[in-house]
Amino acid sequence: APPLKIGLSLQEMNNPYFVTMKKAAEEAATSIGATLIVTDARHDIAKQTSDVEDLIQKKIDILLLNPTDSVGIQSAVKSAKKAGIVVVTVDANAQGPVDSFVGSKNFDAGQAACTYLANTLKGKGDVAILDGIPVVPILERVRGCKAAFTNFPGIKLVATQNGKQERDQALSVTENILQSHPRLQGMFSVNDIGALGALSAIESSGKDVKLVSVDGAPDAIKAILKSNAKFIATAAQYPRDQIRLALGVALAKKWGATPPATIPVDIKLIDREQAASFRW
Amino acid sequence: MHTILELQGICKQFGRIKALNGVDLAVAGGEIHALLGENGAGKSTLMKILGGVHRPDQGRIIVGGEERHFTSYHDAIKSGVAIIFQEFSLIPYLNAVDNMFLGREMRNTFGLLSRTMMRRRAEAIFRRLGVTIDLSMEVRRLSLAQQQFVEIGKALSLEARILILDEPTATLTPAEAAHLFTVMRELKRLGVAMIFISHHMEEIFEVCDRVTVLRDGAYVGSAEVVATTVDDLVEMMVGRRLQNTFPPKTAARMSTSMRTAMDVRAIQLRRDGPVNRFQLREGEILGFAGLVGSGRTELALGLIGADPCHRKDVSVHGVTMALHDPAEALVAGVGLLPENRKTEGLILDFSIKDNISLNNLQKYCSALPFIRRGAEREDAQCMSRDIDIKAPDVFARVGNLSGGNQQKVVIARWLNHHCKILIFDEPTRGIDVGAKAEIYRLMRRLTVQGYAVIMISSELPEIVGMCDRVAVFRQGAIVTILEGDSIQSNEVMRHATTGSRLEFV
Amino acid sequence: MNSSESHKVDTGIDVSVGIRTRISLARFAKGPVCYPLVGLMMVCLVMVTMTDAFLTPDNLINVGRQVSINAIIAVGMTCVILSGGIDLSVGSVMALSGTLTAALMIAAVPPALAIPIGFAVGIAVGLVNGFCIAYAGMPPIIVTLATMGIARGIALVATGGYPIDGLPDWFEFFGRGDVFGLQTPILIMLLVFAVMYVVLDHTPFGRYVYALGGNEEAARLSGVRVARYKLLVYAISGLCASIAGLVLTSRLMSGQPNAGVSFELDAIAAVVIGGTSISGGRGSIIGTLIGAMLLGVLNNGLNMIGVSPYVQNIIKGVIILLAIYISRERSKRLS
Amino acid sequence: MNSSESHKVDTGIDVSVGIRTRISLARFAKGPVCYPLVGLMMVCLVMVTMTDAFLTPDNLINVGRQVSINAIIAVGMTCVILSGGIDLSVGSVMALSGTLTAALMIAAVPPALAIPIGFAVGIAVGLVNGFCIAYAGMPPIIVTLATMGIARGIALVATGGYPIDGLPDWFEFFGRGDVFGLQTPILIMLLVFAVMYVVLDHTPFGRYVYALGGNEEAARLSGVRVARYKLLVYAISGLCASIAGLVLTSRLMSGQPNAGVSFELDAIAAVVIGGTSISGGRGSIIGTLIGAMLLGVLNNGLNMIGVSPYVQNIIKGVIILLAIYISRERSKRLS
Ligand SMILES: Nc1ncnc2c1ncn2[C@@H]1O[C@H](COP(=O)(O)OP(=O)(O)OP(=O)(O)O)[C@@H](O)[C@H]1O
Ligand SMILES: Nc1ncnc2c1ncn2[C@@H]1O[C@H](COP(=O)(O)OP(=O)(O)OP(=O)(O)O)[C@@H](O)[C@H]1O
Ligand SMILES: [Mg+2]
Ligand SMILES: [Mg+2]
Repeated sequence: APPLKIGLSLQEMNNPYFVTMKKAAEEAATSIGATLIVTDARHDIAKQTSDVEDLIQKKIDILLLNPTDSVGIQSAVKSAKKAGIVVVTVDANAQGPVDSFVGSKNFDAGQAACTYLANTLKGKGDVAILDGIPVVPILERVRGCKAAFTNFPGIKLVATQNGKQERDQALSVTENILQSHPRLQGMFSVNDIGALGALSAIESSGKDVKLVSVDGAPDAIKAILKSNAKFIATAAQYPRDQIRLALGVALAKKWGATPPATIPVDIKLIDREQAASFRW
Repeated sequence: MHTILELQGICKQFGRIKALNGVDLAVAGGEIHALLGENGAGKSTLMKILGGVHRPDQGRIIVGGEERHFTSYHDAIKSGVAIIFQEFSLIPYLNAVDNMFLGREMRNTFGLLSRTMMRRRAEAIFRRLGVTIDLSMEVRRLSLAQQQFVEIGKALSLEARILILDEPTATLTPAEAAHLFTVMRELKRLGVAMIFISHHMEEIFEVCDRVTVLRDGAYVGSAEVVATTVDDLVEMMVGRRLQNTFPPKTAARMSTSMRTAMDVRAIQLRRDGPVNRFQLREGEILGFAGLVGSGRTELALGLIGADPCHRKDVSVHGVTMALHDPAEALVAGVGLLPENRKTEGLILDFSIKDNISLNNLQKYCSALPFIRRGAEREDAQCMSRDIDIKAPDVFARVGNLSGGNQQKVVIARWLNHHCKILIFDEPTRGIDVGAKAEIYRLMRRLTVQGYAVIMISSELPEIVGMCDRVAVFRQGAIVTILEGDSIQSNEVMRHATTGSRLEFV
Repeated sequence: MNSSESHKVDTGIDVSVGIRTRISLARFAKGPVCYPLVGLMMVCLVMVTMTDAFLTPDNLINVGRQVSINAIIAVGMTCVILSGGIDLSVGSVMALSGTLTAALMIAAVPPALAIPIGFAVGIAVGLVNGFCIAYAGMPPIIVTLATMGIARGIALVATGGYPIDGLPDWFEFFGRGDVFGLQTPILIMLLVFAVMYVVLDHTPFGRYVYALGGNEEAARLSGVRVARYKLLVYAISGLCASIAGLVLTSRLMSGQPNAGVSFELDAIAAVVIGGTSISGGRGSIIGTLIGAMLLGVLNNGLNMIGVSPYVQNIIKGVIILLAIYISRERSKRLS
Repeated sequence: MNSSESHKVDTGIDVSVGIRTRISLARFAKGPVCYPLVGLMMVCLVMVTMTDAFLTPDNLINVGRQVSINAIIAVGMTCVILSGGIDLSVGSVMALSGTLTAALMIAAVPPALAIPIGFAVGIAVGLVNGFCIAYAGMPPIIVTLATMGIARGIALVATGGYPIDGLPDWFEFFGRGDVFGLQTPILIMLLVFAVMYVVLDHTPFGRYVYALGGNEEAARLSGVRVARYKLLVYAISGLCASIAGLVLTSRLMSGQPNAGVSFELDAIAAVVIGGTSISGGRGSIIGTLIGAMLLGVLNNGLNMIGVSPYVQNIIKGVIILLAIYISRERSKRLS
């Protein structure tokens, strides 16, 4: 039989989180002798739709899909299904006839991180949110975070600004937030890249602002481990495991199994204590 | 005859410059009215006001007995005024037909362009003008003269009652100008009133009925052409009498003993083109004469390396030079004053000073690579005084100068340089009589100082009056080189139109 | 040539046909469309040799469909660039008009109203651009950069950043449906190109667009109402962007407020690769179609071959450079 | 005026001073820098009235630091735009050269070598741009669009998409350090501006840059080595981008292969807001500084006030439009 063809459509590849996914997929594909084609949507849902269409033309057997937008990708999912391709979404789910979804709960991630932050601040103080690209996973994290804050009447959300999930943007925006809110005590960033930018700003301001985030990227873990770290926790996801699981589920489906519709990979809040032993 | 157009007390100020100061003008139907004045006298400005391009600060425009307030050229066209602007107003990438009917396209029944109809009209107009123009070629690929005819055709196609021609003959040869005059006379017969601007006195006496003279933006006077003389008009223009336009040739010094400045042993622009050769001697003015499109400009551009050249074997002051690039020509001491000052000569946004020093900035840098502004300014002031550039100061933007003064700025650039070999392509195009005489004197002065000058000109009197030797071009080839007494108008014309090629091995 | 000359003697009608064909062939070989086409063919050739999957009817339709959105936007961009301007707001306008149409449809506004309103918004942004540029004399690049932010901002504020979902199934028609076996997006694209071809080549307005880009001052001195036509040019660009927005919304079956980021660069690339001069006045709409196809084939083919996305950036850049270089060199030699 | 006239009678030296001041004041009021400055001041005024936090020394330094990267890139962009071109590759070049420097430092290459190599790479990309544009005659916008992709691709391939981390602590100096209390990035920015001011205003090269943008053909025919200076212009832009890359890498203490996306638009905005004509030939480097400041103040101030990021898009767009409109109107009235 010809080797299995696997398509992996990622929403972006400029972020260690997704690069790790790609690496994991490559390793897994090699180990089972499958060919892997990776595409990068650069957060452009139109491009991702085209990417998936191309992969369908390429006659793949399995599509591992990490949608940049759950709603917008639905028609591409339909086309893939129509072509008889096993579709498993990774990290973020998609609408449409997806065979299975392996992923973490972005809402929970935001909620866990922000609850931890609020607890660390003893339930009161000014906090800010460092937002990102307006795509559903990110919006969900923010929603989760805000939901957490509502449980703490003493916590006051004083600013929400967009760091665009990039270090440089996050750095400038955080600097500005720190200038306008000198009594800021806590901050939530929608991902680790943004958090690291924010961390630079916090550290050079010399202020005591606690920072939490989502992802669990190696650089973030390193930062959390530093003595006296301002970066106190990140709601870790498991990119490597998600891909492995997704591929496994897809193969199972291919072999005739009926996998569960959702395979949650719980997020895990990594604070300083757990950081030492954590790794993607 | 009834007055069809009247301008009363027109005033116009640009910043600190009073371009027009209470000018009156009256033109009758079927009259060709000449407008005379030095460069910068305000002729073009007056016409632009009449065409709605500029709004007058004061004064009234009366067309056909009715006062008009034009806010754009569009308005002017609607009331029967058409202008051939001094600055070309053609779209370079469109063809002649599209240009002629721009803004007034003919449509077919579906409301789409009717190319055939427009083409036929255009053909008819050009036939009337007696010129052949490739109608499907982008106008930028046409020669300047052809472009000028497209302009003329465009204005004629408007069928205006009042036609303004702002220096239409500047880029035409005498024969072509004669064609134009025929057409003008015919229009006159049809009752069209024309205002004709030219710096060529003889043209005014050839076609015009009346003449109005401006000086420094002010009305000087009007006269019947038959009742006046060139000298009178010149006196009205410049406020004094001018004597002998052309300085005496240094004919006595013409001899083979003079050193060769540039020896063009062979120049062949295209593989299948003719091979030309000629020598340029120190202290002489070598004329390049010929009809429009006879390839003089092309040769000059090829010579200095501005255009690619198939074969070139040139030595300058005895040293063989490749001249791949105008910059190399500059180093070798060869400079070109281009034919079209606006698109090839000047940086319109630059000041006079910056344009003059453009290719000579190293001169103002000592050990440090910084421009010494003071020296630069002094030189510019000196130059502009020398050739009498009319402008408030050397910091004035060149784009705002009158056509003639712009030309002087380009000349000044080369006079300010060390180049001892200068190629002047139509140097007096659009220059007033007074300034022309100055430029001639200047060129002569240069030759006395040992400069070698090539003058490309379509004006026969100028060729005859100025040149020590004349190379006559026909279809890209030098057919003969005239010298001494054989330099005469009819001789030049004969070679330009029928001469056989000089064959070089 | 001989045959047409011999015809000359015989009849009058045949001659003109003969000459016309000859002229149009010559014009084509010298014309701006020839070189982009050569580039496109070369890229296709490379793709064909590299992967079997490229040259299948299915995949070619696939490419056509993928190209359609960028191509439709590029039609408006061609118009703007020909007139000597530029429009950076197209991507945002596409998103704004797409989400608006989707939102109206969800709000049970009849499609016969919702879709035109989407177009109207595109035209409106175009008119704002055009007004600032033509009447207030502001530079196109900065005006459209500003409206790019404004349109995007409005789309995001209106939707809260979330996509608008729940469109009726029939709405798929514009993005994935077909008419007599021809894909609707391809059909829409061809229609837009055809209309603009006629407009640019056979109407006075088309001449004015070229004239504006060739020499605006001269156009004014010829009595062309420069400002009015400039305004129109940007309105057309806005309209094209909103048509693309309709196709995209249908293709994604949702209104995406953050779609179309940096689409302006793709559209500009298509126009310039298609041989249109970036400073205006010269170019053709057919060239733009070819340019858009070239980009589409590149994207598709590189995916097909399975080139790493990082390396795709490099290869795409190099191929674009080569394509432009070849067309430059050859056209230089001719002139 | 009176005083200088009376001086005229007395001494020769004073006169010239008097006249010179008068001229330079008048030139300033008419000059291209005046209106951007008015715009900047108005924006500052709005920010001051809206939030107390804006006008604190700390925050002003903060703004200066944030502006520095865009401003440094914009210096090169000014040069390119003045010469009649455009450079879209700056953001990618910044990322490439920043990651390269970081990678070299991590690989224990001495900084005295690593930093110049980073600059060299920036210059190299600039030279490639310049070569394609000046010698191969390709259009700037498409060449630099292509190299934008290529440079980004190289940075991503080389790093595998991961940021490069672990720079020595002293490396913070370029992005966050200070010299006698003055922030290094601000200092570097001012230095780059000062050098470019002198180059543009006081050297033959500067004059050529303006001449290229004003009328390239005239410059060429009068013997200016057009191609050579064009090449240089893009090399300068590449160098500026790589200087910005150094500052950014230091500010983030890591080499980011994906930094600088769409920075070219910010840089172009700064240049054009600063009064430089997008078609070249007219403008000034000081204007660019003001333009960059205006954008920086906008970003900072809107953050300070706490405007929602979505709404910021809209407000920023509107303010840019207003700023350009006002400067246009006023300069029209004067001329
Ligand atoms: N747009 C403008 N801005 C400023 N000054 C101008 C402008 N147009 C013309 N001028 C000035 O007005 C004066 C008259 O110029 P005009 O072009 O009318 O001269 P002219 O008589 O046509 O000269 P020529 O014979 O050289 O064409 C000149 O001093 C010129 O510098
Ligand atoms: N009727 C024409 N149609 C097309 N091209 C022409 C025509 N006449 C001339 N040319 C082109 O112009 C070239 C020569 O023009 P060039 O400008 O060098 O001549 P010139 O003697 O300087 O005349 P001008 O007075 O127009 O400057 C010809 O070789 C040809 O390519
Ligand atoms: Mg004039
Ligand atoms: Mg000539």
